[in-house]
Amino acid sequence: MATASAVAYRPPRVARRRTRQAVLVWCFLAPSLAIFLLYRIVPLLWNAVLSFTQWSPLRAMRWAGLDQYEDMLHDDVFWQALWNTLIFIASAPVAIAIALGLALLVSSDIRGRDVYRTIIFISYPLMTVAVAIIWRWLFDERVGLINYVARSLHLVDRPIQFLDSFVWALPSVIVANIWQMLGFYMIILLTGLQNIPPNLYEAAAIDGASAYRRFLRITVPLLKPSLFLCIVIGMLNSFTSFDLVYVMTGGGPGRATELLVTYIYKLGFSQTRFDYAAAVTVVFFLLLVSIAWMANRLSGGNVGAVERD
Amino acid sequence: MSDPAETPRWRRSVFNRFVLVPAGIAVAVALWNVYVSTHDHGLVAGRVVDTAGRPVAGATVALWVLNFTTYVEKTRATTDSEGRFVITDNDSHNIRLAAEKPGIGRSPRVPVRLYFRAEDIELREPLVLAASN
Amino acid sequence: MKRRTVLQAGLAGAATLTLPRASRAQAPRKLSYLTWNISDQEQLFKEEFADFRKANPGVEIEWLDKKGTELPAFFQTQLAAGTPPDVVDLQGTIWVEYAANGALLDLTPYLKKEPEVAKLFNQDYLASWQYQGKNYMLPFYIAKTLLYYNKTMFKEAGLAGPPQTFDDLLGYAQKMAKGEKTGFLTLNFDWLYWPLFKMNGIELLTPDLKKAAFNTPAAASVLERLAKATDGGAINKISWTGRWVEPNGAFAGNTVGMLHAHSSSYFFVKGQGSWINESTLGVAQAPGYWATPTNHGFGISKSTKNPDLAWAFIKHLTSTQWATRFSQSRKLLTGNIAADRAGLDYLRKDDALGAQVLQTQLEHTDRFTGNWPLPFDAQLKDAFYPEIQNAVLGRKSAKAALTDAERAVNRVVSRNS
Amino acid sequence: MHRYPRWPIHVALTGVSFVMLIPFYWVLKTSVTGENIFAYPPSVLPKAPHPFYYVDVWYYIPFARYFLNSVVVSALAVAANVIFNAMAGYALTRDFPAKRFVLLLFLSCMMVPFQATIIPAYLITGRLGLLDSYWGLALPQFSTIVCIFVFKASFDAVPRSLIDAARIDGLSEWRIIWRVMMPLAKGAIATNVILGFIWSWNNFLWPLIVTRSAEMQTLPLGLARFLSYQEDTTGALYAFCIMVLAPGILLFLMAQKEFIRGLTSGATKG
Repeated sequence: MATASAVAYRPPRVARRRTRQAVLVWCFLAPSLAIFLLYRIVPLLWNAVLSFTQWSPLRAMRWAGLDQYEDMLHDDVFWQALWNTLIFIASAPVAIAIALGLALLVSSDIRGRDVYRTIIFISYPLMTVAVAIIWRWLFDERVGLINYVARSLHLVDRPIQFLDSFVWALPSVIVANIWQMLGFYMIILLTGLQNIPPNLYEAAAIDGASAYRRFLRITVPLLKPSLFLCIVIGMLNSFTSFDLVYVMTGGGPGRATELLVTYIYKLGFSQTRFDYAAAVTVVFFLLLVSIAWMANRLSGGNVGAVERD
Repeated sequence: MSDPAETPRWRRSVFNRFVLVPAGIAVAVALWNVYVSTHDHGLVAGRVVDTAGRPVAGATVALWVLNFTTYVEKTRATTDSEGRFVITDNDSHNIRLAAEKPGIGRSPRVPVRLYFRAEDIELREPLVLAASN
Repeated sequence: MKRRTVLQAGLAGAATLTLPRASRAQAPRKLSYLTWNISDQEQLFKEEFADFRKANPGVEIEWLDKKGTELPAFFQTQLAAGTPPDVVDLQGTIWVEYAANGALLDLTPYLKKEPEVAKLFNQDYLASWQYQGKNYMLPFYIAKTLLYYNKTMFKEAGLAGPPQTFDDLLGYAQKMAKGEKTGFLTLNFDWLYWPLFKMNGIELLTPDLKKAAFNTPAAASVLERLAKATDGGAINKISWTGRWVEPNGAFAGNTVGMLHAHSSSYFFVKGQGSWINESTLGVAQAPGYWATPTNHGFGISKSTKNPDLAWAFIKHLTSTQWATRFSQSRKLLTGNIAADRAGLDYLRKDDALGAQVLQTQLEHTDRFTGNWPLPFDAQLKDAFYPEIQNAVLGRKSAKAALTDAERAVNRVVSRNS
Repeated sequence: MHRYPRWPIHVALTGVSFVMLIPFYWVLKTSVTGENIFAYPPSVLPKAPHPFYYVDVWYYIPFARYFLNSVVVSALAVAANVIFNAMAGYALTRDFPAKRFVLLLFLSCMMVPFQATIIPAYLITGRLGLLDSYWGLALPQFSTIVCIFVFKASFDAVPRSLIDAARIDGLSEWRIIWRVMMPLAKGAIATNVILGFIWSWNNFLWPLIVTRSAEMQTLPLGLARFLSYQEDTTGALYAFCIMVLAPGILLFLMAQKEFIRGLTSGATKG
């Protein structure tokens, strides 16, 4: 602190400090911004431009106006993939609800709660490709554990072809996804819960509010930021789950588990329709942004963890 | 972990799980490698007997090694008067052995798994020649 | 600024300028060689490279191997960057698209200049790599679909030999289906199931390949029968849903009467099904001798700096000497006539049944189907198959499915012409 | 709040833990026995376990090399992550013009699906001359938005008064960051280390595209290749899964205290 007190008496010049501040701020932001510029924004613009053209690594670029977007209207697969993606995103709230329940349980001061927390979280750090392999096999028709259990409990008489059936494929993938994400949601919500000052509860308890009312009136409102974060992550899942779908079902049977990401990937690399893929990407991007915006509105306009000022 | 007050800083910065766990693993790996480097001469020794348990001299023993999904024949050795054979140049970790002697018969292909490539081993069970197979 | 240039580079697909490593890959006397998921042959390749270097001193060979499903992603990215590998191993009909869009070098001049090269190969297979009269690939290894049948189950059902017609096929399947047992199973990736339609005289496109031609009453009735058989368990559902492991695994499970697949299935099935031997597994051509080839061939990137060297290299790889070694070590056919003869002789000693399987690959090679030289084959597949799947799994009426498929297919065709 | 019985909670949590852990057990079991890949019904307890599937995996690909690559790449990514995200997170605690814009920019950056950025990303990396190199593999992961916000949140949790006091004392920004902020952001760092590691370690598509030479492959690629050969036909596949997952789990178990504290230190204080 010696140096500190030595310089302590220099009168701070507000203007200079402000510019210094601005410089500092931008210097600090620069590296991250650079990365995102290179690997997010430029590619996004690239897609945006591409979506109005006809291009492939093999063909020179040609202006195509809105053709790609028009194609999308007639493309049943696109709509199917969009629908699946929305279901996938819609499954997040379910997972979040379960996670919230777990968070409430492990936040109660019981013995060994840290162990529970760890166990429940531990599925998140796993490599998605491996998770997919594991679950693909748990769901296996002939020797999968799930069918085995179901059959020995006589829940079903014939084994279910989970990943090969149009009815079960998507739910199966979603289950695997929830299994992996549950812990992550739980931890986030847990943090939210722990940031709720306990005295609020005590006060409410004194006012004789039932546990249920306390939950509705205090917990939920104060959890909104965490919930919002969970929703955002749930949305991002609809493309971080690429590996999951890719390995478990490859989008099949038919298009039953085709998500927009897997479709974009296939369009580009197996059909060489990067131009069209770009158009789908743009639509997907706008979709996610709008969902995020709505989620933000719902969580009371403040994007919580994500923004606070 | 221990209380900062009583243990000096360097101590805490060295004796914590983030150092000790990797260190422990490193040591284990090192030891294992030492063991491997002293036991990887690629020696595969064993005996060949007939159905009656008598050693068979002059039987040919073929070594098959795994290549991804299929086994390919690598080398052959011949048994001595006690029916013993030694293969000296096995460089695989997943091998099969089959003995054969015209007139007496063949043994089935015996799968042998090693803990590392070219591990030196002595087969516990002799290869049994039988006319049938 | 940077953003701009990068965009332009990206769109023009010509970012060769500052790709140090990649551009080194293109430097003279260096060949990069991309294979399709065959890293188990590393040993053999090493020898081949060494031998090639003897003949061409100072040549450096960079060998890349990618898993099949990801190879297109890798290759296309390389194309976009203008740094594709000089020599590439491509499966099925993907090559047509690359050829049609000028990514592959036309090998016809070389073949004209050195007529003895073409003579090495099975002409039917070689011809399956022609697009608009030009030849773009040399055969690396070849296969086509055939019919495996479970002799034990055939006996139980009192069936003498393999089916000779589509009606037989469904009838036999029906006879063998009961409980866990099903009668027939086909692989469905690429166009491997197409012989089922072809043997009923159904065409996918009009001869000029400009319009869908499959929306006919005949096709509808075939679809209906397939759907009925599938629903009744005569045809195993996996036929329409499974990919590669599931169908072969099911057949290896000894509960399926017939498997319609290509030769490589044999080795997979044999590895899993302990029951398999000459007296339990039968091998035959599908009715009408129709079969869908699924081959691997060597092409040369048009952008290669050393086309002649690349040509010399693929000649080397497909030469009788090395093709023989390959055929014997990998237990497959290479399309090189002499090599395959040697390979078969070698295999007969070790695995007569396997040899029998490979033998079928060389018969009736004039009856290929499902290998149309279309630059937009992949899009066609994705437009067509899901509808067929809907029909055979009873999620749509055959007529409705065919009509939708027709619409989708025609859209693809018109988009690409 | 001690008015409720504990046993129902324990029952519920035990049940959940069981569901979470059973897949691990099943994979572990298969990796040492190869059972129940074709046999039905499966045996619940492993019979005659042996380590040979692990041996097979070890030799199937140059495991040590791939492992090293994965470690190096992840280390680069994690290091850069902590530094860059901390800086950005700190900057976002300040008020400056266009702050809102930057926040929205970051937010929308999250919404760009990577699969759609492969080609431009590749071309850019090529322009930077980083193809087929550790830096090229790690660069896209150098900064992760979620973690930036984790840092921001934990910095926000630092009482303003403390910072102002330090500033009155005339401490330079750097000293404020190192002396005041960082010590209070331990949790955020742990979080970032773990998440950064996980995301980089598990990355699959990018290494696939950007690596060319065999020496640069990472473990996920090894796994994919293995899958393409063995499909689900061998216990080795599951041995491979275990070998690939172990490091992540180990790291997590070691750092989990800080990690959970990190998130609980106010990652989502609103």
